[in-house]
Amino acid sequence: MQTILSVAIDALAYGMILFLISIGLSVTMGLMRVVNLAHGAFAMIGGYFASYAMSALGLGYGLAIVLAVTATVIIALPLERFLYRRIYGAPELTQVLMTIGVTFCIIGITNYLFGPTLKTVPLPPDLAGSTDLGFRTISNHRLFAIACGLMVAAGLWLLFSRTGFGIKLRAVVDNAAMAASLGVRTQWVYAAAFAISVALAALGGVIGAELLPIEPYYALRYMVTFLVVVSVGGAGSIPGALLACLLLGAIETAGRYLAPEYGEFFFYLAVIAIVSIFPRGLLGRAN
Amino acid sequence: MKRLIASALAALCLCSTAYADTIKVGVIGPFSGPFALQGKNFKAGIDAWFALHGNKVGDDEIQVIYRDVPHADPAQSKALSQELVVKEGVQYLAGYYFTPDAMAATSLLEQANVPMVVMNAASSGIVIKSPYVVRTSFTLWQTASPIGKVVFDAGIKQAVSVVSDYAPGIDADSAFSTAFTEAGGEMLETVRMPLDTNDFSPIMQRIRDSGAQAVFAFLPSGPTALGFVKSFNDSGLKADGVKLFATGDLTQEPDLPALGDATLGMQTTFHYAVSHDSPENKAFVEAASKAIGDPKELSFPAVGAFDGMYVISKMIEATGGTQDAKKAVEAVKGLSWESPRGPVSIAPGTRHITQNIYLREVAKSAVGAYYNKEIQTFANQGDPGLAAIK
Amino acid sequence: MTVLENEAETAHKQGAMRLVAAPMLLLTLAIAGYFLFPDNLALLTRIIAISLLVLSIDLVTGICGVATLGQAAMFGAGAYAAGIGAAHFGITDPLAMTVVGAFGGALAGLLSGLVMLRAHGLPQLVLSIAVVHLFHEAANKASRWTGGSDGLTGITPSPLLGLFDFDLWGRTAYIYGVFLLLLTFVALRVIVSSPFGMLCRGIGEDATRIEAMGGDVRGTMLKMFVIAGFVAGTGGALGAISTQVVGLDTLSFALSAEALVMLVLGGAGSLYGALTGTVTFMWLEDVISAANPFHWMTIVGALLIAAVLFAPRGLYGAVEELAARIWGRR
Amino acid sequence: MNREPVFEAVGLQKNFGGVAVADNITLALYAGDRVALIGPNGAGKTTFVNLVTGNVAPSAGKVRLAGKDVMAESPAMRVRRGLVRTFQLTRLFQRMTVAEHVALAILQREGRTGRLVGNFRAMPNVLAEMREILATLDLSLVADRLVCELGYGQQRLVEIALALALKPKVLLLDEPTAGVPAGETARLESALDQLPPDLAVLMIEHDIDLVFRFARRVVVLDAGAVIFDGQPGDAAASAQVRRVYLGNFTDARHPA
Repeated sequence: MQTILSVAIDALAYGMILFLISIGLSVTMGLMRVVNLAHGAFAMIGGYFASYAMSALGLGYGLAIVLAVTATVIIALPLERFLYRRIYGAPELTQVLMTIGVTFCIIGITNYLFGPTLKTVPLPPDLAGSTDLGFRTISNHRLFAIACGLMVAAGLWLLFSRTGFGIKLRAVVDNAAMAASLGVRTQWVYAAAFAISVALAALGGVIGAELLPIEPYYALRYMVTFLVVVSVGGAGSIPGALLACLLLGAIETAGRYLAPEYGEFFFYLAVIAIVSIFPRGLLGRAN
Repeated sequence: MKRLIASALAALCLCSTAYADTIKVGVIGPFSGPFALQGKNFKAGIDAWFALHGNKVGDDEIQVIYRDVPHADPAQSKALSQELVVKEGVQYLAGYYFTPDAMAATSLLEQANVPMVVMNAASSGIVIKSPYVVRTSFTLWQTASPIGKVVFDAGIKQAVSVVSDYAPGIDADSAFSTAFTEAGGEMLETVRMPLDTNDFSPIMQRIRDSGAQAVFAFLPSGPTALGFVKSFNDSGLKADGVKLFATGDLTQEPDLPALGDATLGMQTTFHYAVSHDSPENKAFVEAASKAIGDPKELSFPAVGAFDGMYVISKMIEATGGTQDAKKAVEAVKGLSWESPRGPVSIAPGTRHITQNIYLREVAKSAVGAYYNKEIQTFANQGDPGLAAIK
Repeated sequence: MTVLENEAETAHKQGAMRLVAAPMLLLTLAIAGYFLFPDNLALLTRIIAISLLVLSIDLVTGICGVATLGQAAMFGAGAYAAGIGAAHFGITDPLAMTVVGAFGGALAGLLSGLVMLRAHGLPQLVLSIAVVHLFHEAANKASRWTGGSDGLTGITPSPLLGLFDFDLWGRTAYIYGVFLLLLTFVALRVIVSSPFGMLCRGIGEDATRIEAMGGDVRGTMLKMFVIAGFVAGTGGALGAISTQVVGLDTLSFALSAEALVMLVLGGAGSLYGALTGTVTFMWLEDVISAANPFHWMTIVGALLIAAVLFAPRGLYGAVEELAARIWGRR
Repeated sequence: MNREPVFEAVGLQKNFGGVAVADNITLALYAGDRVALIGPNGAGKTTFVNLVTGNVAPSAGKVRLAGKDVMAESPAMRVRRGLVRTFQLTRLFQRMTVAEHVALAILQREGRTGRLVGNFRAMPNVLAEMREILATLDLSLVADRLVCELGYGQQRLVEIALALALKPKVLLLDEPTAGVPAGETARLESALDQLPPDLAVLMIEHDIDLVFRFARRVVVLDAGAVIFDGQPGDAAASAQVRRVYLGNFTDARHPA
């Protein structure tokens, strides 16, 4: 019983970290309809900034997160203006080609600037410790990640379903010309949505760095994981992504615990089963 | 256009090998992609050798040509090796980080009359694929076997092994399990986990369930190793007194700053530590650090490459610069020398390097840098792996 | 992408002539490649093997409109089928190995199709990823048969037709590869302009419309998956014959993704686009990575971005457009 | 009327949420029928077509073709039984020529689309039939053009050509004149007049004039339910229909 509970807590923490890192991709793929394979690259840039801010500038963890998110968005905006804007509404495969190109470039440049070694984002003492849950201990960082995940989920849900911005974004994606004629500044809405997704990527990259260490190949290494999680959840659905992360996190954790040598089979067979039952993703909307 | 001229020049050079002075060495390694760090170390080791010994053997000048195979890709490796041989006219093939890449190129050697010096790829079987293969790195059987006895001697009777589920991991597991049970210990469990495991907490739970006093682990160096060690600490296993042993892959020097205090006191066995105390190593580390740029990036593939260059230089010496693979390989059989890692020799039968394996402990220096501190030496270890294949 | 229609029309107007002309052009290029790059035949052979993979993706993605990031499952299945046949069962005749590989690929194509046709869009893409990972993991697990991550060795193809040995310079492998590519290309052109090919193109554009015409979408696509598997498997077998080692990379997501990138670069939907993309990408990668093995990724990335900006319909699409502008057609 | 109906919808029901978009619809068509299905926007006309073709599963009810219950059959199977539809917004293959469209439909009907070799241009019987259909619809001159190069009116004709090539027994035309420029409706209408006489046609249409010229029977749908089924003349007289149509019928000229 204790073991089950213990594994369940591990699953929850892992799922929430997955959610934190990949939710930004759900925004780009689901709401903006851009298959942004460079999502991991932005998460990685965030991680590098945080690592740099803490080790070279001596900033605290909180400040480093803020700086990392801001700096990543600042880097991403020109990319949005000059590259991504060209592929809004383009066929998915064209988007794949472009964003793979962006990813290659970012990997190459990062490797050149920071070298191929692992970078960490050191945790402040409060987060580095662990909490005794009675039957086991759990690192404070994981609790922090769970809390952050919940906050991000709630915040996004409010933003997209309860504010004017969310309505505008939906309107623009559904029919840009119509939205423009209604006075919505479509380019601005797209840029803002892109900035949000990049900011989320950077945040996830920093907080998830304990689990997914920062190195140049980060951008491609975890791409599949992000893609799978978002699609299984149903692109664009915040609750769907959350559900998918928790479910897949649970399946992966349970699989690794019960039969680690068949862990990969577990995970991908589960993905096939889920998608077969929910061909649009768990909470995906019909087209 | 440049390329055309270059290949024309190369062709010219080829024609003039008779009274020639340039001997080309083709090096294949992961110079980009997820293993770029290891490729960089190949280059650093080779550059260090040139810095210390010059690029000439007698009258002959050595020229190294690099080709990139970012991840294990035997088809690509073979195509590039072939290109190096027939187009660039290399007399020696070297490098090879991954076993399948080396395996794929072995089929070329005999017809091409080219020896291969493996600078990393660590599965035992490569050397039997062709009589022209010489290896200056290590095998997992070689590095993982000694620790079995270490663990038993530390008073531990029951252990589990946790390895990545691919050939090197399975080699490491077999080597450790064999050594540990031979010493009298009992293997409680063998956990094989997928290579791309991100979250190791369920694995830690399994270790806890097994009730073992010690864990032997093998993961490829890099992000997963970091995640594993962090998870080991976070799970409280370390606090509960469970000991973690591993091969040196887990604590390769470039990863140590990221691992931080998490690995302090952790014991590993390996063929090379950057901190090895000898004049040869001091000179090597100095030169290789300069070559790689950031000294913190220096790691074990560099020494494999450095010694590989030594072997190649001896081959050139023996053949006087003419292309004669058989003679070259014969010349280095039984060759022994003082490597930066300690005394080494090429076993005549297997053409694999015989070397000391060191038990090391992760320690923190006076200036706060982490390093692998050598605490015990297992002298003149061959490769027990070949026996295991047969 | 109008090339397919053009082909069909002209095939009608000029009979079999055009059907022969294209392979003749390919053959000319192949012969030119042989003499211009006699020292790069291994690379050229590898390009041919990957071309077959990219052509196979074109059938599924370009023609039927199903994006896939898992096609290497079929390529690798072909490679392993041929390799295992040679290493464990003594089937070392290259022709027999190719047949074994092609059928191995076809079987993998059938399995992929059965799984992938259960969803659409992004979830379908994810199914393709799941399939290739399952194949990869299965091959890793079955190391007794596949050599696991060390790769499958011990593949020694006997001389082609009992006459031509597979030599160091890779001449035999190259010529055999050219032969396979030509054969496949002609076969695919026939298939693409056949009634079945038309139906597939229709499905690629609007599957619901095909259904409203009484077409069996699922069955047709499944058939196309099998054909695609056959083609990819042939490529895999060629790889196994020429490399004599089969590694897990042949079953990897990375290879699938790279091949898809090549297809889109060249222009999905056209067989010429597939070939153009493969040759361009692999040749560039070879040149750039030889020039700078350490930082070539940046340059390749920049070129991909440039391709999207300046040739959004793929390189072949851009050439077509240019040609149309020059000759003022359409 | 003792003939067997070629098509029957019996008690078709479909609820989205709490709203019935199809409410117990029962409708039979006989060979040679020319029926217009009319009703205000949102009355459930296209939904009815989708329910009948099997693209949307009904909550209750049955569809029979020539007396055979086809509820278990896929949309494609129903097409093969002779139930063919066109689309309100043309759904054609932008990268195919007109000839290819028609040929594909003919080959599909003949069950020859599984063939991996050969080309329709080398199949004389396919070519002959294709030429005939194209000539009927005045499309011969554009046979080798891609449909994306055609005007919308001609694209609608291609839709009909596709349907004809399938040799249907029951044809469901979903607003064939929607979006067609005024100058081109005449050609379309003559195409409708030339439909095979024994074919049962159900046409959804907003153009009341066209309805009265074409239909010998009118079915009026409102809020998912059939509120009228009978002679066009009687429809104009029905108070209920008039209420739904806000007087449009009074303006309509009587064809009779």
